[in-house]
Amino acid sequence: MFTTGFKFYFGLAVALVLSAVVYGYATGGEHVGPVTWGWKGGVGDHVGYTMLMAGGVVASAVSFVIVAFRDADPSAQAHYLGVDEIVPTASVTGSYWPVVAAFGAGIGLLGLVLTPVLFVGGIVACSIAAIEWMMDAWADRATGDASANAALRDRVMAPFEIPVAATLTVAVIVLAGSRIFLNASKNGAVLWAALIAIAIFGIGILYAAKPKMNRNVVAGLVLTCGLAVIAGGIVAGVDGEREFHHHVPHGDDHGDDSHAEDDHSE
Amino acid sequence: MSTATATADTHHDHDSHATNTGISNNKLAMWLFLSTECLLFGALISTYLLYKTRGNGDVLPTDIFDIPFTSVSSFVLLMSSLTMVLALSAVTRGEMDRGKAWLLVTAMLGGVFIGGQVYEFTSFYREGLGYTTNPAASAFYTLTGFHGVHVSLGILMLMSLWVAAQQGKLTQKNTETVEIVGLYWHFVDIVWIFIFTVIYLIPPA
Amino acid sequence: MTITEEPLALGSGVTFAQRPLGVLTRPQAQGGWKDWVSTVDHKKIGIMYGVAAMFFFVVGGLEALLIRTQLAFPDQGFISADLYNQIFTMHGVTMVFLFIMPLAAAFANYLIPLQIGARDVAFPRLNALSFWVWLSGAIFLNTSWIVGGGGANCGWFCYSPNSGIVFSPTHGVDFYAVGLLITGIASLVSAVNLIVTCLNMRAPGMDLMRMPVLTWMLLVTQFLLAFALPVITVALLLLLFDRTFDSQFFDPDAGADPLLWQHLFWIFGHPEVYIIILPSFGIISEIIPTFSRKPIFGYTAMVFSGIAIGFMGWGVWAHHMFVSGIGPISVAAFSMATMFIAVPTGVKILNWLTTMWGGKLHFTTAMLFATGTVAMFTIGGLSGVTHSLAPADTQQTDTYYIVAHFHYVIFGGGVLGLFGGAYFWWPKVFGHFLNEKRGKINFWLMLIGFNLTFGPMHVLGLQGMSRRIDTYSAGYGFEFWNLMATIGSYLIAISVVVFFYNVWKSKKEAVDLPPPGPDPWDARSLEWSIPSPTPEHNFDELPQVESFDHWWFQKYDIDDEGKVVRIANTDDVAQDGSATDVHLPSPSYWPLVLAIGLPLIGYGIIFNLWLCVLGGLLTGGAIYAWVLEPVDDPDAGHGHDDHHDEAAELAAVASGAGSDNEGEG
Amino acid sequence: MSEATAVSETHDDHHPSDWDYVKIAGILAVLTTIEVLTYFESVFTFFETRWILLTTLFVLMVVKFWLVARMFMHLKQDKPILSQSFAAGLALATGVYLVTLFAFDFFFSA
Repeated sequence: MFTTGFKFYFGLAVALVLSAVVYGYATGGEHVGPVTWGWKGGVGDHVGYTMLMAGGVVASAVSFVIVAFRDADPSAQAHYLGVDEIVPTASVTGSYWPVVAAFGAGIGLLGLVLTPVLFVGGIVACSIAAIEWMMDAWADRATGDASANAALRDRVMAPFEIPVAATLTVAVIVLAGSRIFLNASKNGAVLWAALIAIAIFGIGILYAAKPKMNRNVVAGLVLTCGLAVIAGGIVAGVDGEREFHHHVPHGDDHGDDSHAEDDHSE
Repeated sequence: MSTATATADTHHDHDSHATNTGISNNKLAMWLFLSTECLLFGALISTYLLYKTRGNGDVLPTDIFDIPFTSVSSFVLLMSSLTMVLALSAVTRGEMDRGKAWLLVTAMLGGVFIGGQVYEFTSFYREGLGYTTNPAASAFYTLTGFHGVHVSLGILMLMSLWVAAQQGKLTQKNTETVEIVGLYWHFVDIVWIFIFTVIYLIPPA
Repeated sequence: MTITEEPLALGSGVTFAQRPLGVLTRPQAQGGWKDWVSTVDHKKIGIMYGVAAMFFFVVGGLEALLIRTQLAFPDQGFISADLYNQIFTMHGVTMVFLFIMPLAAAFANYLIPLQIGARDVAFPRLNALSFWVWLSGAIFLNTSWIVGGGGANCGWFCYSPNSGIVFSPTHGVDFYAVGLLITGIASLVSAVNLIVTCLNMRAPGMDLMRMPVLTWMLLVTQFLLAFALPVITVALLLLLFDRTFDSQFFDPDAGADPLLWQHLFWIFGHPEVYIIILPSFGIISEIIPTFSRKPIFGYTAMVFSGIAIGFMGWGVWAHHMFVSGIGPISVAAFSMATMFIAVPTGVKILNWLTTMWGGKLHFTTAMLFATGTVAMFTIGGLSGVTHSLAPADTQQTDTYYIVAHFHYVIFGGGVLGLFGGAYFWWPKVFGHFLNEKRGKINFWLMLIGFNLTFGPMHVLGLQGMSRRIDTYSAGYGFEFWNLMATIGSYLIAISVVVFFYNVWKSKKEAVDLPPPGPDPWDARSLEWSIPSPTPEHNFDELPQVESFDHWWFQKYDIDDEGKVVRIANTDDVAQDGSATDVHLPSPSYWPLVLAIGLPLIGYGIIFNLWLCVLGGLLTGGAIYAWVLEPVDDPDAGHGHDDHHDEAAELAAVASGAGSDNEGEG
Repeated sequence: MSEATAVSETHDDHHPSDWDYVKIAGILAVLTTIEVLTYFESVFTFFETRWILLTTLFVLMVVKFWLVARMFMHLKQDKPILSQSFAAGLALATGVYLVTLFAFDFFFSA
């Protein structure tokens, strides 16, 4: 009934709530404030108190979810499947999500120091990792059959993964490309656009002409070009756009001039 | 007894699945959809044509068109039609590797086109042509933006096909799926053929 | 794209664990609400369209009663001028987009597959999508009363610059634009779906020129929808961008031309008139031959005049704009075109009359409604011809004469026919009759009420009373006819109550009555060759069609002397609906999920763009889940592969997604 | 599977080869190049005459449109009903919008 997972999360919840209360009183909480979420009296330092308390609430919610859905409860599963004992299955595949999560956390921390963009990026990476990791963990235990589990996971996640991944891929090309064009001169932009397109087209022709080509060569080529475009985009983005000249309309061509304004801010 | 008869009937039903027109439902639906899209783009193009000189004293799109750049991106889109048809041709023959490669190339060329559009919009904005500057600007951005949205959706579909092929779920027997996405892609291209001439190349009188 | 090729194989012989905890599985409900929300059956979808349309008929009808109550007497302050604007706008929008169009869609969904001898439409899930998207758009549109600061107040045509942010500062017009965009997606998807159905899914031998007139008229309607909706889509988007993103499409101060809106609106709006009227034409073309005991007169002329109306409907839009200063050449050209379009319409009226000529007429309720439609539409058509004369139109524009005209066309020609259709096909759909006596009361009340309401408006219009005016002063001679019109409108309301009472009471009484059997009216088209109510699989055996009116010729023949002789008992030639192993497409939740995403995007555009993200995720996820889901549930244990292979419903759905993303701008 | 192969073989019979597609793309490329050249009026002075310019551009546009629709979208090989439905949309759009622009005096003010 009470699985290890539940015990862990419930313990965590109690610990967090207790420390929130202690922290609340320690930083100047009054009356019963820290115990009653500030109903009567202050809670001390709002940020710390809120974070600890929120963590506690989330952990307790998770612990109840675990009980309610009897997740990872071998006896429940055995009962459900109508077998005496669950045969432990090996994890289907290795998981990269812990790495992504750690990476995301690192980026996020860096972002705290450097720029909010990185921080948001880190948060997004962590959230994606959390969702995917959870789904993997859930699917790994869904049935006793590894391939069926993988299919189940795909059934739930593929509708979101495919479009998001496709969008991100294209967004990288679009963003990197447009940064490069904006960084270059007017004629340079034309040149860059042509070059990138020719590179893509060229790789396609090369591959189509020799489909039996060594896969590593192809992968290397694609990777190199992709990285080059992304790197170019980052460099160009950091370097900034070229200087644009505000176009001054030649007044009398366009009739009524009284509305001409210099300010085009939106 | 009745079950047996009915089963025979269902077989009959399935045999007659060769549609009345001889064209699959999906393909016919796509063509009908593309026909209706003519009316959609027609309305946007006429709106722009009507408003293209309504500058209200401000800069007009025609004042700042960057024809060399747009020529390149038009070229890119045109050639992506070639790669699309090559992808279809490869899938038809069952050469999935080659088909996948061309699908990816098509999507990437589409990406370059959209990147070019982002560049174009940004540079126009910096040069004083905002979305709300005047009717000409609103109409120009709406028209080309709409086309851009269509291209982007096309890229999404191409990428999805590529992923499906990568996972082995798209095979030679799904040729028609590739063909239908291809139809959409070519349509977006011919709309741009029209836009490139009528909007960009014809200079103001 | 049938991505999941095989059923989810579960190893180790664990067969009953196919639905592990928390896995969203394919719906399989038979009966109950789950069945209704996940169904892809064209008949259930048709019924849901009908029910929802009748709900909005009541909503729009109550709005009409408010209008008439306000105008019953001069100088009344029953409702404020501003509220009056909102009410007449929402009355028009509701009746056109949320009542007549979906009610016609109900008939189209239910009857097209049956009349052409098909098991279902070409894309069953897209069909469900159409309904749910339409419903979500309809609800969205009406939530503007609650969260939008009131309904739209610019008239159903929403002329610019009246619809601009300056003159319509509440969110009403935003809801109008987004709501109609959403219902537009629904109609477009359903139009494509039904066109493909008509072209591709006909039973063996069912040539195009053997299709019943109703199916033909519905097919023309779907073509009109498919081509007209993109135009209004653009118009609405331009309006929305003007209001939301400060673009400059309709702002005269910025050099824009508000007349553009009128052109775009009426390029859509005039075909829309035929979208409303043609289904009703088709319905009475089924009813009149049946109760005249004669085949329809001039089938070919009937079909081609319908097609001709469809084509010519595209060349007359500017007759709505004769007083807007479009110039003498345009006025003359559109005036001519408008006169010409009366020709195919006249052909139809003559054909109905000739069908009845010399027939053994049975004036059932359905027949009464059908003849009422012919008569009332003729009046409306004639007053329409008076508008084609530009000088006369200049006098009539924006007066009650116009209101009278289009209500005679839309109510007299459209709604009466649809009610007739309800009485005609009720036994087929629900397996019991609607009571004829109450039906006749319903008809006469409605006919008298209708004429009492809209007849006097001709007089009021010619006397010079303006439309869209919230009240009028005493002493202009408007009092008497306005009061008559108001009394008439309440008569119509009573007739509608009688209809609902009839529906309720007839169902209760049906228990004691003998069932109607497959062919209660001794009718002519294929839907009467199968049991009532229609079994889930429609046909036990797909009919082999050999002629127009194939079903009738199975029952009757014409002997050497040209006399009609019965050759078979209906029950002997009708199918008994006993087939059990007919393969049907599996239900799905995704159409509903997708439809919930769209209004979220709509609210997002109006209130907070973050909602768009949520709605977009829901919509996008639903589209992909839909595409990845096989047409047939592999768990459902059907023996056959389905041949509507899903290839790019991806593409077709993306069309929906296309418009939707465009909505995001 | 055998059925699929059979289908693809029949397709091969009447569909153009890859090389045909490349040739068509080549033609499209040349046409586009001519279009772009009209932009350099100072080099190709005859494009300064407006009717020559407009005629050239329109003819090239229609030819390109036609080529992509016929060859790349396979309207040439497919059933006529697809061409008809597309032509209907195209004709309708051209018709109503030309009339609209006409009503706005678009063709005379320019």
